[in-house]
Amino acid sequence: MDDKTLIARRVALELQPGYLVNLGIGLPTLVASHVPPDAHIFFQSENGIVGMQAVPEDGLESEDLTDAAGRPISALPGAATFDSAMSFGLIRGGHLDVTVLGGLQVDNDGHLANWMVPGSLVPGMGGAMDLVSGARRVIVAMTHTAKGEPKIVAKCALPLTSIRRVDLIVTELAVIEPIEGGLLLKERAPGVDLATIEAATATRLIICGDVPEMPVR
Amino acid sequence: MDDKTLIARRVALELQPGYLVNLGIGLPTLVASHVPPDAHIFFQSENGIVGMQAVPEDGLESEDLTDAAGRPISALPGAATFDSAMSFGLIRGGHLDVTVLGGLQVDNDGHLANWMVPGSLVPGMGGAMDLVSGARRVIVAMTHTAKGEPKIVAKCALPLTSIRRVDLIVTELAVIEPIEGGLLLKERAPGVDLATIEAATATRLIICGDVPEMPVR
Amino acid sequence: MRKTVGIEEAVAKIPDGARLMIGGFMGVGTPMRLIDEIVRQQKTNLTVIANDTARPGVGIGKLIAARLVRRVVVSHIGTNPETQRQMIAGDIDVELVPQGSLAEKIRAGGYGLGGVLTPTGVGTAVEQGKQTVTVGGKIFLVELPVRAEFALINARRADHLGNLTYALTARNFNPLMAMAADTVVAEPQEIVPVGAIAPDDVATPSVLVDYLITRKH
Amino acid sequence: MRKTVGIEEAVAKIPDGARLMIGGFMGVGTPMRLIDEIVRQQKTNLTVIANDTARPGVGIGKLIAARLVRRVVVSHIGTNPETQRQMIAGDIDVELVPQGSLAEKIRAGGYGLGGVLTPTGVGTAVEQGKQTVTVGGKIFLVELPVRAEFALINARRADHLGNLTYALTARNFNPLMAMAADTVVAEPQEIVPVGAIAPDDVATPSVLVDYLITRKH
Repeated sequence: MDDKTLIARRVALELQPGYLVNLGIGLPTLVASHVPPDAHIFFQSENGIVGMQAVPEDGLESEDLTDAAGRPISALPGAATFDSAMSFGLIRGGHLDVTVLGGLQVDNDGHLANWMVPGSLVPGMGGAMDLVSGARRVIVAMTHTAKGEPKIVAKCALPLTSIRRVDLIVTELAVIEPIEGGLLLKERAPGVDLATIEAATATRLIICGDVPEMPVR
Repeated sequence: MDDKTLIARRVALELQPGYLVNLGIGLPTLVASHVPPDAHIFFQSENGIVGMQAVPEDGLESEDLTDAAGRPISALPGAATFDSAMSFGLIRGGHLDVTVLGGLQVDNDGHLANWMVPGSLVPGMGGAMDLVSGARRVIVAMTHTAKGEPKIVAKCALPLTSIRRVDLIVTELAVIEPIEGGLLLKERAPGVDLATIEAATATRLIICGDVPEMPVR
Repeated sequence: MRKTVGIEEAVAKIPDGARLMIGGFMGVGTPMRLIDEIVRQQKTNLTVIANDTARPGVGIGKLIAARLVRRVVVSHIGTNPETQRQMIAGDIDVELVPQGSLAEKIRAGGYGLGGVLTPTGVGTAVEQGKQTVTVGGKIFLVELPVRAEFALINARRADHLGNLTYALTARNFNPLMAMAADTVVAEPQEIVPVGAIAPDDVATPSVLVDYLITRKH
Repeated sequence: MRKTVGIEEAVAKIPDGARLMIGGFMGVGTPMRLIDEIVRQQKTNLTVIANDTARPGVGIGKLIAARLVRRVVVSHIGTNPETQRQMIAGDIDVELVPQGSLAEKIRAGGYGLGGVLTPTGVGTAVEQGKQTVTVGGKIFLVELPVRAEFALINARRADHLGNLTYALTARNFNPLMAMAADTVVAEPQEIVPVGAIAPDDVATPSVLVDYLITRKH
């Protein structure tokens, strides 16, 4: 199993029946493929739909139905579409149970940076700031390092997406829960030892007793 | 022609083709009957419709289609219905060309009081405060006096509906335009002389040259 | 995931002293069966947030007549003399809110906004106790969000998932309230299979609805 | 009262230097014929308020590529490298706004609000230069209203009066923008007779639409 699949599978376990979930562009999008079809999870896309689904086959695309990246999607029976204000009302108003977002950095305070790299990359925040500020639960799904550099750091050097503490970080090495006072190491990936995780992390991790392996479905 | 019919007919002349118009409960409601059927005026009701119309005959009422007073109405072809937030977005956002409201008092500053009489009548403001604050043009349609007491006064004794200056006052005696510095007497009712108007008014009226009679269709 | 519930069971979930939003405008779009059942179960000491208290014997007027309501937050009580009598007797607290501000306050509660800035009420009795903010030299009132423990919603149709549509002017406050309460109970006039309501026709997405009242007990 | 207009005539009304809102999300729900005609007529020095600048060669991306845009107010430019290049070269000003805040700012512009209080962006770069208001001990940003001279709207259907419907995720910012501009130009995919769109299905009431683009010149 490659890193991204591992991350997506582990995140999928966080999603419970009846949940309204928004998956960010990139890695988080993969999560949808690892949710059982009978899980009764509603995926929202911030461009205005609850009940999005992958297009079943070529030739069934509609130019009026895409995800937030502009890629064709389909809709489940019982889907609903609406304008951007309503879409972000669902997000900001606490109706969204979970958002899964990619990250450039997460720090000791659980602060996420994922929308710009000053001087090089200025894509813009899109819906990320609203998602992190408003969702009931924020899960960051990202690789543990980028080009060998740790992405979990003591203090974000990059501009923050929100000052709200995220709820969970899932990487190919570990599951980490930001808590009052620091980052709690909850799980390690199958076959990965603590030293490997600590070596790839640029801040101290809180470790309480035994750290179990990730359950992965 | 009775007083109320005179007022309604005169107000109707203020409504131009294509206008979006909200008529308050009571006297203002009569205005709709005096607008030519081909006038292309859209009447809004704040409970959520543009394109309201009188019910054509008994037995055609719908319990899901009423005006703001809860009375059955009908809808023109091309009517639109929407929620209360959108309805007041039309009102507050400057999309409403004219609102016609009843009044308890209007004063020298063009301030309207029409929602409560402390110690006796506390009906509430309903949509009146939003209508006066938001409509492009506010027309007060009211009798000139109540039980012999002038309703046009130097300073409202009753609580104000808004500090926005209303645009026109139409009574059975006169048409008055609040301007910077006072109340300009624009027209007198057919057969009514200036002395009669001034005697029924508890503040000074500005009179510039000849005051013509109201045109009434 | 099952949302359908009998009317008795639904109302049994409401404790005495609960804070309820109730849809409707002069009784139009008010969930009548829920009202009747609240009266039957004699829920007391209620706070009701709604456009109005309708008329005696109609909609919310039944709750007033049964003396179950301790406090109302409404835009007017002028059509229900019983509400006025109880207010004067000190048996019911009445908070009057301009109708458009009420719509925005409820929306803000459901959309996760800290409030909205509105020109409505500036310089009037409504300003009392409120923050003001100056934007571009113009003064606005800060109207704060409102939420409730329960929203009681009248809908034209629901599908089995809980997607809702509304009819004509019976829509009014219902879709706003469906966003702004901890528990949303919908009383549809008709329940149809999933897919019978097209995504574009859904006014309230199913994820917002907690309980759906079935036709029978 | 006649609103229908050919595409050339509609675009001819837009002056160089105009401030435009353009519906759409990554090109979906963007009025494509209007975009093409703006390029053909070489309107220059435009300000564009929109969700994004789509991709090179798609929707608003065509305006960017033709170098007709001096300033954009968008939630992201990450999908259009050409926008980023022009930004770095100093040829285009980019104001990045969180997507949910952008939706509320446009809505506030159309709904006559002085602004909204949002938690999104507090403590981030987005806070710079903005008022904050504390409500119940929590800090919110005051996001100010946005308006434009023209809103260019893509609709699924229009009736002859100008009532509009939208399709699936092509709705997005279109209905919000249709409230927030001095002149609203709608490009419907289909025009149908009055009455063919039921009142409950109208998303944008006809009174908001100034011009309706016909199928041919």
